[in-house]
Amino acid sequence: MDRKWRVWGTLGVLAALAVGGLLGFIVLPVVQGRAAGIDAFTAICRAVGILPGSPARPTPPYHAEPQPVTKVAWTTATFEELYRADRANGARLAGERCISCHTLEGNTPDPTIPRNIGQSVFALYKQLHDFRSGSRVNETMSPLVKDLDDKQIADLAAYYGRLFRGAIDPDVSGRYAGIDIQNIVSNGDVARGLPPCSACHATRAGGPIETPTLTGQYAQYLEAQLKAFASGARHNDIYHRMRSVAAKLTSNEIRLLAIQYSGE
Amino acid sequence: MDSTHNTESRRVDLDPQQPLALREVPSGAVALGGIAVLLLLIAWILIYLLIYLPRGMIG
Amino acid sequence: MAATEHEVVRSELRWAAAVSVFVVIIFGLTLFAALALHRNPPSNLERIDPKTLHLTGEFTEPNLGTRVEQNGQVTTRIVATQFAFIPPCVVVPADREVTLRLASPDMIHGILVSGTNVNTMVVPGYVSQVHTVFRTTGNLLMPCHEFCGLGHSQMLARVHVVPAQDFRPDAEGRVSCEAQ
Amino acid sequence: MKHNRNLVLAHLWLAFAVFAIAAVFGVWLMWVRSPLHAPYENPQNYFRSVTLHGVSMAYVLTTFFAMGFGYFVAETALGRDIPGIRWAWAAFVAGAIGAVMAALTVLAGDASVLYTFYPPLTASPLFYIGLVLVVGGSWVWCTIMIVAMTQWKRANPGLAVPLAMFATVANAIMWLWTTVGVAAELLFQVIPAALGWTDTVDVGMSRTLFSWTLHAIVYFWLLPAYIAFYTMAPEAAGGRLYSDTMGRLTFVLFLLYSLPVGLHHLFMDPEHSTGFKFVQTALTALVTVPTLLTVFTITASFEVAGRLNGGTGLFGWLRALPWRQPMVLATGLAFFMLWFGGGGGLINMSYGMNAMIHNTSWVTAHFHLIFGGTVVIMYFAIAYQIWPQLTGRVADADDLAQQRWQLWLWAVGMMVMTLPWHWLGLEGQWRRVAHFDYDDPLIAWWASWVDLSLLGGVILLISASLFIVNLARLHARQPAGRAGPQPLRYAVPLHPITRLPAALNGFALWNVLVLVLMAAAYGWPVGQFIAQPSPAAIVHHVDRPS
Repeated sequence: MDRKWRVWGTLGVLAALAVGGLLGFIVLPVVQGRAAGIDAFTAICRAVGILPGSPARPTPPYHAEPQPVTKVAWTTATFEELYRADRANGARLAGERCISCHTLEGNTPDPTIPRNIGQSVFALYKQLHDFRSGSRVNETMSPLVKDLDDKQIADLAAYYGRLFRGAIDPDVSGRYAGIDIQNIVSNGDVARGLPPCSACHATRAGGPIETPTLTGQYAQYLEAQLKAFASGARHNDIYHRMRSVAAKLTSNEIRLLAIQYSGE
Repeated sequence: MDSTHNTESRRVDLDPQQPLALREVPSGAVALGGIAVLLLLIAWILIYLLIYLPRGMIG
Repeated sequence: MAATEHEVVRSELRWAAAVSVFVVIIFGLTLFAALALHRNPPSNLERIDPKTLHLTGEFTEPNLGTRVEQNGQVTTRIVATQFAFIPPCVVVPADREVTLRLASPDMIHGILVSGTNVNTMVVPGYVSQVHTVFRTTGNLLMPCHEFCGLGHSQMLARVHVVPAQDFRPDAEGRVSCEAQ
Repeated sequence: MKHNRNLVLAHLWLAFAVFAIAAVFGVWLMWVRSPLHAPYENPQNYFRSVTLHGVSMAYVLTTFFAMGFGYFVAETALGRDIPGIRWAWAAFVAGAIGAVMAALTVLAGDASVLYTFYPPLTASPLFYIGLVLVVGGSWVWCTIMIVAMTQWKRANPGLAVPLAMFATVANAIMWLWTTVGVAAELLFQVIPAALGWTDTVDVGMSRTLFSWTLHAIVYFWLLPAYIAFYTMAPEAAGGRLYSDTMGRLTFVLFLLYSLPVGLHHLFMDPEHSTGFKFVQTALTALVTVPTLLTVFTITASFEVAGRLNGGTGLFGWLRALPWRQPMVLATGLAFFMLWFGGGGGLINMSYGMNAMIHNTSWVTAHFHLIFGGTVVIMYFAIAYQIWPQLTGRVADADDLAQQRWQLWLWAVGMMVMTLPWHWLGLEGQWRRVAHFDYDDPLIAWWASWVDLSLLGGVILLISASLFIVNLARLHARQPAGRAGPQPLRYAVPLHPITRLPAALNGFALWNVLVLVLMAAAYGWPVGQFIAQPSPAAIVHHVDRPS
């Protein structure tokens, strides 16, 4: 009596697979492919998953040239470069070009110049790379970095920045600038489709790699950058991330946000 | 350690041939189960026709 | 009717047969919808490197949004990135086949268009392709329905379905919300 | 139940304590996403709580309940001691440590990646190691269950393994098969990324490996409820199990067809082809059969009980059933919710129709109703049924009344919570959202429905707290002079088992067929990532600044 179970059990399983397979790999792709002008062989391969494209519709062509807003791509090679950056070489380069404005440890007293002590290495690397590639333009910074190669940019970034970014000024935790601003920072505004600032800029947010630390940055610099993003003068943010946010903020909100994060 | 098959308390002990009461089993189950499954099929088909199909092509 | 185990098993098998008819009807209607009415889960198994997505031609920022390709296919390209869709609002024609192509440079995202069957996950490493025809005109929601980080709740785009005659591509075949 | 009382109590109390805490978070979540303003409302807290609610309910409550109930069945159904009792305690301690590790990491905000923890979002390694400990502990339990059955069969050659134990071992074997997916994902992909050994992860492969586990895990949660349907409910109703043979076949069909169907969670994913998605649609259609068989077999068993109790006519037996018995009431309520929950599942599985509701509140409603409803109400009923065996306190009339109140509140709360969700899901309400813009005209009309489902959530919280009170009452001392609890008796089949094929008394054949099914259904879908890995995505850590 037991052999009966073995036979029926196996037949049941094989029948289920056969029906599913026949319909899924043969009937569906062939019938749908014919309606979409795709030959049977291509449609079946697409249904099996060894050819890209849908078995039921042709993939549309595209005619567009890449116009990237930044040349930086967070590939493993870029990561390796930053992990193996030589801080000493960075210090030497900084001595030659940067300390006149940014000072040695990157803590300039001039509020128009960003403080980059303790800034994220990834953020610094991207901005320097963008200045060099012209994705971001600044009359002081662009000529200074024009002739640096990738390794030198990595060394500079590693010198001023930190792999695990914290607050630029640890004892500054920002200044309360009103409930509405606090709400934008922690909850965003779903009506405007405005994500919370902390969704990326908090230290443990899991946001984009190149997100800079804002806490402790100069208010004047933060406000200038937000206004540049809003007007589109600055456009090296991948896929409009900051431009779309800045465009939704009112100028008063921009001013107060800069105050909240700077702690001044 | 008696485990599973003693006989006292609520359970009525079945005499060898079926008591009269059990003659119609499982007609009640077929009726109740059948209605439930039929309603399920009708519900599925209503969603299929009234919501799924009108919402258009996909994939 | 349940006098012996044999009768019991026979009644169970009769029930199993009835239930199998139930399952076959549902499976058959599902198959019919796939074969004749083009109701399939979207899958086109097309790989793309998320790390360099912004350097590609197809998903470069100026090429996003709706465009009528040279072969007449209406294609809407959207990038889903941490915490916004680019472009945040797309225009599509009603009663004409539209192909949505989505990609992500960072997280797993996902879209649905309210009131329609349009639904797909957007997985970094793959281009998601959805073919549909919008029957009703109007303003539809296109939220990100997969957790992608702390800004997930605010990640919401709009789809403007316009009647065919109001769908006027520009010289390059592009149509955007601002132009409408 | 003499020897392993504390082992079972430890498992079940850990399960239900975690359940009660997670229920509170559940209601807070619904408060936040409603138009009302909840305290401590921000995305960090919301997604931390979603993760805690999910991990507690899906991994801790279920795994420890299945293990505790499995030990209880192994001792009472087989009537002998559990082998490897020290291993069982070690597994419990390891699992408890793992659960606490995961919970603390989530509470600290280092693991806001939800209970599905899909990369590239990556949490603290402690969170994943905690989950590995829980799963590892459950593997020890699986081995003990299999060894217990094998020893019993050797001591009783030719006898049929009691159905309760046969089903428990089927559950253990299914669990071993299915945890291969999540274990592979954790050990080879996610933990190395969390530890920083790799900067990238193959997202397509990790979602596929997780889907390998994602369906059979819900049957791992569901089977203890089905064991109660088959072996406790007919006994509590005063009847017989209509067919023991079909009961065994149902559990075999679950083992066979719940494993190779995980891709129906990835219908909307771009990394799988239509062909394999359709094959798994066909196999998913087959996994509805054992549930539909169970509905008939248990209804017939209840019909036997009803007629023995004097019920006549086509439906007279329904009224004659002892609905005052918590186990009988729970089974009735469970089947009522199963109609809606199972119906939702039939929509989800139907290939293209999945596009209508994927990742909407419809899916949330589906698994709250079929797991939170049908399965968890049976967890309550099983607890009420076996607690007297564990504490020596027999439930008196007041206890039973309180228990019935709790079961009714749970069923009503579940229906009130999930019906609006089903409707809103169809209208496009998407998942895992902390704030909806209720001023948006397309979303504004959702507000009153969300409030209604919040009310359902509050009812569920009341029921959950009442459940904990009811269990505590069963720890009170038995009043002197009252008879102690009788040893628990499992349902007896309508006709004694005469000839039972080896195929329905063991799993050798079925394991081979599962291997065939998994190779056919998952061979290429997983193999394609080994043959050609998908372009890797950068890992984003949520436990430290990137």
